[in-house]
Amino acid sequence: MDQSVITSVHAAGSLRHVRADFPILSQKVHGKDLVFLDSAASAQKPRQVIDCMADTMRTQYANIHRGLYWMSERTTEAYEAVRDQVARFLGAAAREEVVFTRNSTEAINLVAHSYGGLLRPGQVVLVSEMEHHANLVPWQMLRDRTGVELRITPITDDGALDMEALAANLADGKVALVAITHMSNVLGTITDARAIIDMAHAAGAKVLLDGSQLAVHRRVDVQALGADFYVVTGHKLYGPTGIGVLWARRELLEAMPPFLGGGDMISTVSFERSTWANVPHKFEAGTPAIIETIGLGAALAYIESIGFDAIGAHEDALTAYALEALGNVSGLKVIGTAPQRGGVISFTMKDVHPHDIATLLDRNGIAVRAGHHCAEPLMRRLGVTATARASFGIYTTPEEIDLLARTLEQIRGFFV
Amino acid sequence: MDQSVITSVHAAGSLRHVRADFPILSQKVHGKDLVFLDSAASAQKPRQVIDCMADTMRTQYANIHRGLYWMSERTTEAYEAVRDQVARFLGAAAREEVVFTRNSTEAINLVAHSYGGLLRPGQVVLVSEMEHHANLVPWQMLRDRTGVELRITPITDDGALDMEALAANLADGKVALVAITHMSNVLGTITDARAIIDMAHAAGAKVLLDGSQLAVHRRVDVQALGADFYVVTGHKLYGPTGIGVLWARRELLEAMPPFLGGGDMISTVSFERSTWANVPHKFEAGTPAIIETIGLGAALAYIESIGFDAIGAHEDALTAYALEALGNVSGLKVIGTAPQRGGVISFTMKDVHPHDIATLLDRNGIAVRAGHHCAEPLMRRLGVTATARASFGIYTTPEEIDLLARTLEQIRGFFV
Amino acid sequence: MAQDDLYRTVVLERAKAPRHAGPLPTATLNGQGSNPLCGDRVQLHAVLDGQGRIEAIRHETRGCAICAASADLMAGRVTGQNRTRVNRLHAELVEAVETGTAPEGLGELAAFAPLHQHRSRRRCALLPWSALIDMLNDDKDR
Amino acid sequence: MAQDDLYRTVVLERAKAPRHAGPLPTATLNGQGSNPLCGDRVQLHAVLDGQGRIEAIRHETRGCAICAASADLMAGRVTGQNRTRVNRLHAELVEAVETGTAPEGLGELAAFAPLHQHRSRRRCALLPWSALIDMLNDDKDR
Ligand SMILES: Cc1ncc(COP(=O)(O)O)c(C=O)c1O
Ligand SMILES: Cc1ncc(COP(=O)(O)O)c(C=O)c1O
Repeated sequence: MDQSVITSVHAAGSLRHVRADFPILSQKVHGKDLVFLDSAASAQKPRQVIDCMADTMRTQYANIHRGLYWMSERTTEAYEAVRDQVARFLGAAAREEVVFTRNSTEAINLVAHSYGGLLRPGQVVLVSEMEHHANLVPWQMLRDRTGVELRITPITDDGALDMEALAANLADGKVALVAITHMSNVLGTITDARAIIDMAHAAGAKVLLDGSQLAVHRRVDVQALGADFYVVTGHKLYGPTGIGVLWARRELLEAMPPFLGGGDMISTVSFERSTWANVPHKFEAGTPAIIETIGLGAALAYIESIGFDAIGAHEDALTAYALEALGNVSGLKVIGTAPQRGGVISFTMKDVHPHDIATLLDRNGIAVRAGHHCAEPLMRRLGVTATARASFGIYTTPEEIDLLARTLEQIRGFFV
Repeated sequence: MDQSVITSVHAAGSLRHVRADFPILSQKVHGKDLVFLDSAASAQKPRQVIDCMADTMRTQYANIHRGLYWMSERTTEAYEAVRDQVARFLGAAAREEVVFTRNSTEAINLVAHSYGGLLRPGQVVLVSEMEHHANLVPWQMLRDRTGVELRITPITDDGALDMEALAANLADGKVALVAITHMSNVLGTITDARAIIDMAHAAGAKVLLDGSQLAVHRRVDVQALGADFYVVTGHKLYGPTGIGVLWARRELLEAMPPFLGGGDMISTVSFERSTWANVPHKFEAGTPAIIETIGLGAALAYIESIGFDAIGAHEDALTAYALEALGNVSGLKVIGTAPQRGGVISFTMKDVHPHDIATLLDRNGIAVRAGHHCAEPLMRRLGVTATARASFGIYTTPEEIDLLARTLEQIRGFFV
Repeated sequence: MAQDDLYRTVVLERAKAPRHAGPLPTATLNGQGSNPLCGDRVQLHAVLDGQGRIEAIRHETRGCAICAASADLMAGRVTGQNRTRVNRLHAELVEAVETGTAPEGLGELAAFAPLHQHRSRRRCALLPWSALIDMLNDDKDR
Repeated sequence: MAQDDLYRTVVLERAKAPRHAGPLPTATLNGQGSNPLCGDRVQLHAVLDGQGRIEAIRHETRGCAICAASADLMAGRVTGQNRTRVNRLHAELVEAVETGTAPEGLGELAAFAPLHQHRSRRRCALLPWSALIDMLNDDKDR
């Protein structure tokens, strides 16, 4: 291993201490030390998050918003404080712009339903060829329900968004919404959100960014980007499952009809007619994921305690190192070579099916994903049925990458 | 305190041991021991649930369903095992009939959207006067979107469902769906689900039961009841927030279009057209609340370990005791006196506003709810703007009820 | 349970037997405020003198004891005061309910300071005041 | 990493150099199975003799090594066998991948027993078998 990698990685947030925060990393799998390289699917949880959730349930829990008693008020405060935290995390203009959802998928469905319902047949929703199903299927369902057009912007062969094609797609002025990933969960590509937004706005379109992957790796500033909608998902952010976030400009949220109906999202209810609560509550029907929201707060605090400078430096170093190491494995081909990229690396190997790669790695304790990564149309574009994918978190070490590369070389040896 | 109550309550699941399982019960509030009488809003969590969730995050976590590696497979198994557990808990015919949602509210919205979308203008959805907003607002939104009719069945003065009015409402054969609570969160009334279902089926209508409250207190058997849809919510079942269940007959689920689009709910995806996964996965888009589902499994196991015989006996004894104790408080009026009822008691007090009751109780450590309990139309029917409500869990003791009654008497003393 | 320090004698007395409740036939200013959450509603009726001071004010309050007492104590306290003074008293009351410590000179209104432990009830005490301020602002804007 | 006990020599050999792969021009039975999740697809071509025994069978498999080796080992193993015997072998293979212990007489198919630790891959080994059983059942139903 290259000494400079060790140095930069270790400088970045003292890796050893970070790893000590994640109890699961000391587990064994098939008798081997767990090497967890599937953080892009879902990240592991630090003890700060685990303890926060357990402590909440042990000492400070009650249903929120309607209770007049101490436990309920304190729990409400803890829950609503996370809204402030998320607003700061994403650079939102106001806490009211933060809506809690189950995950990114629900956040996008919320927009497809409530904002999408305001669109007229003939208007266009524009996605890209590299979207996760979560940012494709809801728009297909909207198309099939309402007659809006769904348009696809291609990617270039190296896996970047084709900006010329984007411009062409925007040219007729019919695009109402551009819904595009901020970082691909397959290719690792980081899209040029600023440029996309500027072009879309110039063409009169709003922009939703799917930040499910990006927000884990880079600081997001929705105001600086000029975005209209932004979604993130807690479980990839080292937080609990069951909690995600939709951020949207306040005036958009205010113009949108509610999504789910029930308690807490209303102002008044009568059999004839109900009126809605103010944003963001209009979009949070029923008892929310209280404990998970509070746990998300602990996860964001944990991330902030390391800082995106350190996180970014660590991941850039790791990614560069991994691209080199994997590039040296015989028969291995990295899929996605856009210049702007994060710590998600897809690859195929000549003569070895990705599923065999995943199983053989697993037998050595190494967890990677293999399959279509919820991006079937992208697989078709790439001309593969599946890839293997290694993805990195704040706890990933260069030693783990060495082990991955070495084991892949051995696997390859089996098959030739 | 009446000795027979102590005996029956203590026999029921050895109350002292049960209480020891709930760490929060040893907290102090305003310097007083916490007396938590708001379980109907959300129940407290036993250490079995807390530990299960923490252990999952510490030792056995990864995203599910798509991972080919050990951690993912084990987590998938743990998640899917809870589906079996829920199927047994509700008496479902098959595990495929169990759909995981965030809460009851989302479960009802799912039905209103996907099943409701199959209804035609002129068809009727019938609810009752005592519904929680969660079982009213989604149907109002459906009405306003699609032109189905929303019909309301009144309650009698003692707070039971008016079965004659129900028959009259069903008479024209236009009712496609009866959506009714199995137990009122305000009145405590347990509705006669068997009779409702028989009448509805005879009139050609399907039945959705909102079991958010009932399933905490009585064994549910959806097949014995003959129900078509049943919803429950984890956080009231001593489980985590962020997890609920829709049970529905398989053929209904199969006929229903999906609700949210995204990963995991698809079979194949292309830009032109996508096809859906089999039930129940068709209704579970995106990364689910994995840890919460597993935690729900621990909660159900905990409930089963006590058993509904003991739970029912405990609550019946407590409720009878509380009705008597509260009935003796001067100026206090219990709202809801239907013969079939569970451990949820609403009341008002002459000359004392419910909010003042709640605050003064809280200052003595006693947590009760005051307000409209997400049932504004019911409040109007009852001619009040708000009530105070005490509700019991498996950890509630007769001593706590004595303290409640005594403190209420003192509060009353302040105001007269 | 001993005398409660939030529901002090003054609060209970004013809630039970308000001194400034009822209509005011000579009123030139009328305002109201409500909290749909708990159904509290305060109606205010007032007359200002030539200098913009509150010459007379009465309230009709339906709501909890905190709200009713607050309306009544307010009415007594603001009689003879102008907008500036009303705003100051309001600010001091807000400070009291948020910190639990009443600024000197708040007098009987200090009774509400314990609301600092009851966040969800603060609005009950402040509702009459925001209704009053709205009413005075509306008058000025005319 | 030493020779892996799941990816044994026999599995790797058959995946790399199948003995029973390719079309079968004389086939009277054709069947297929696929796993959309991973894109695995098995096509089968066979001829039965007068007693309903498989006289000849060939497969065309696109998929992972487990699936390809399983198809090839299956083709070798079921030649000369009837439906009953095929069903029995299938049941024994299922037992092996579920318990990790191969019933005696499973022979080379025992190579797949370690799949018991890899639940999500069991389908890869079983896909050729379910395609075969479907094909034989379809023939019988005709
Ligand atoms: C009868 C009833 N239905 C529905 C709900 C909604 O439950 P949730 O908020 O968990 O969706 C509740 C809980 O408040 C309830 O009591
Ligand atoms: C780019 C991208 N978008 C959306 C999602 C969906 O996230 P979730 O499953 O948490 O809703 C994912 C995660 O798989 C993703 O990687």
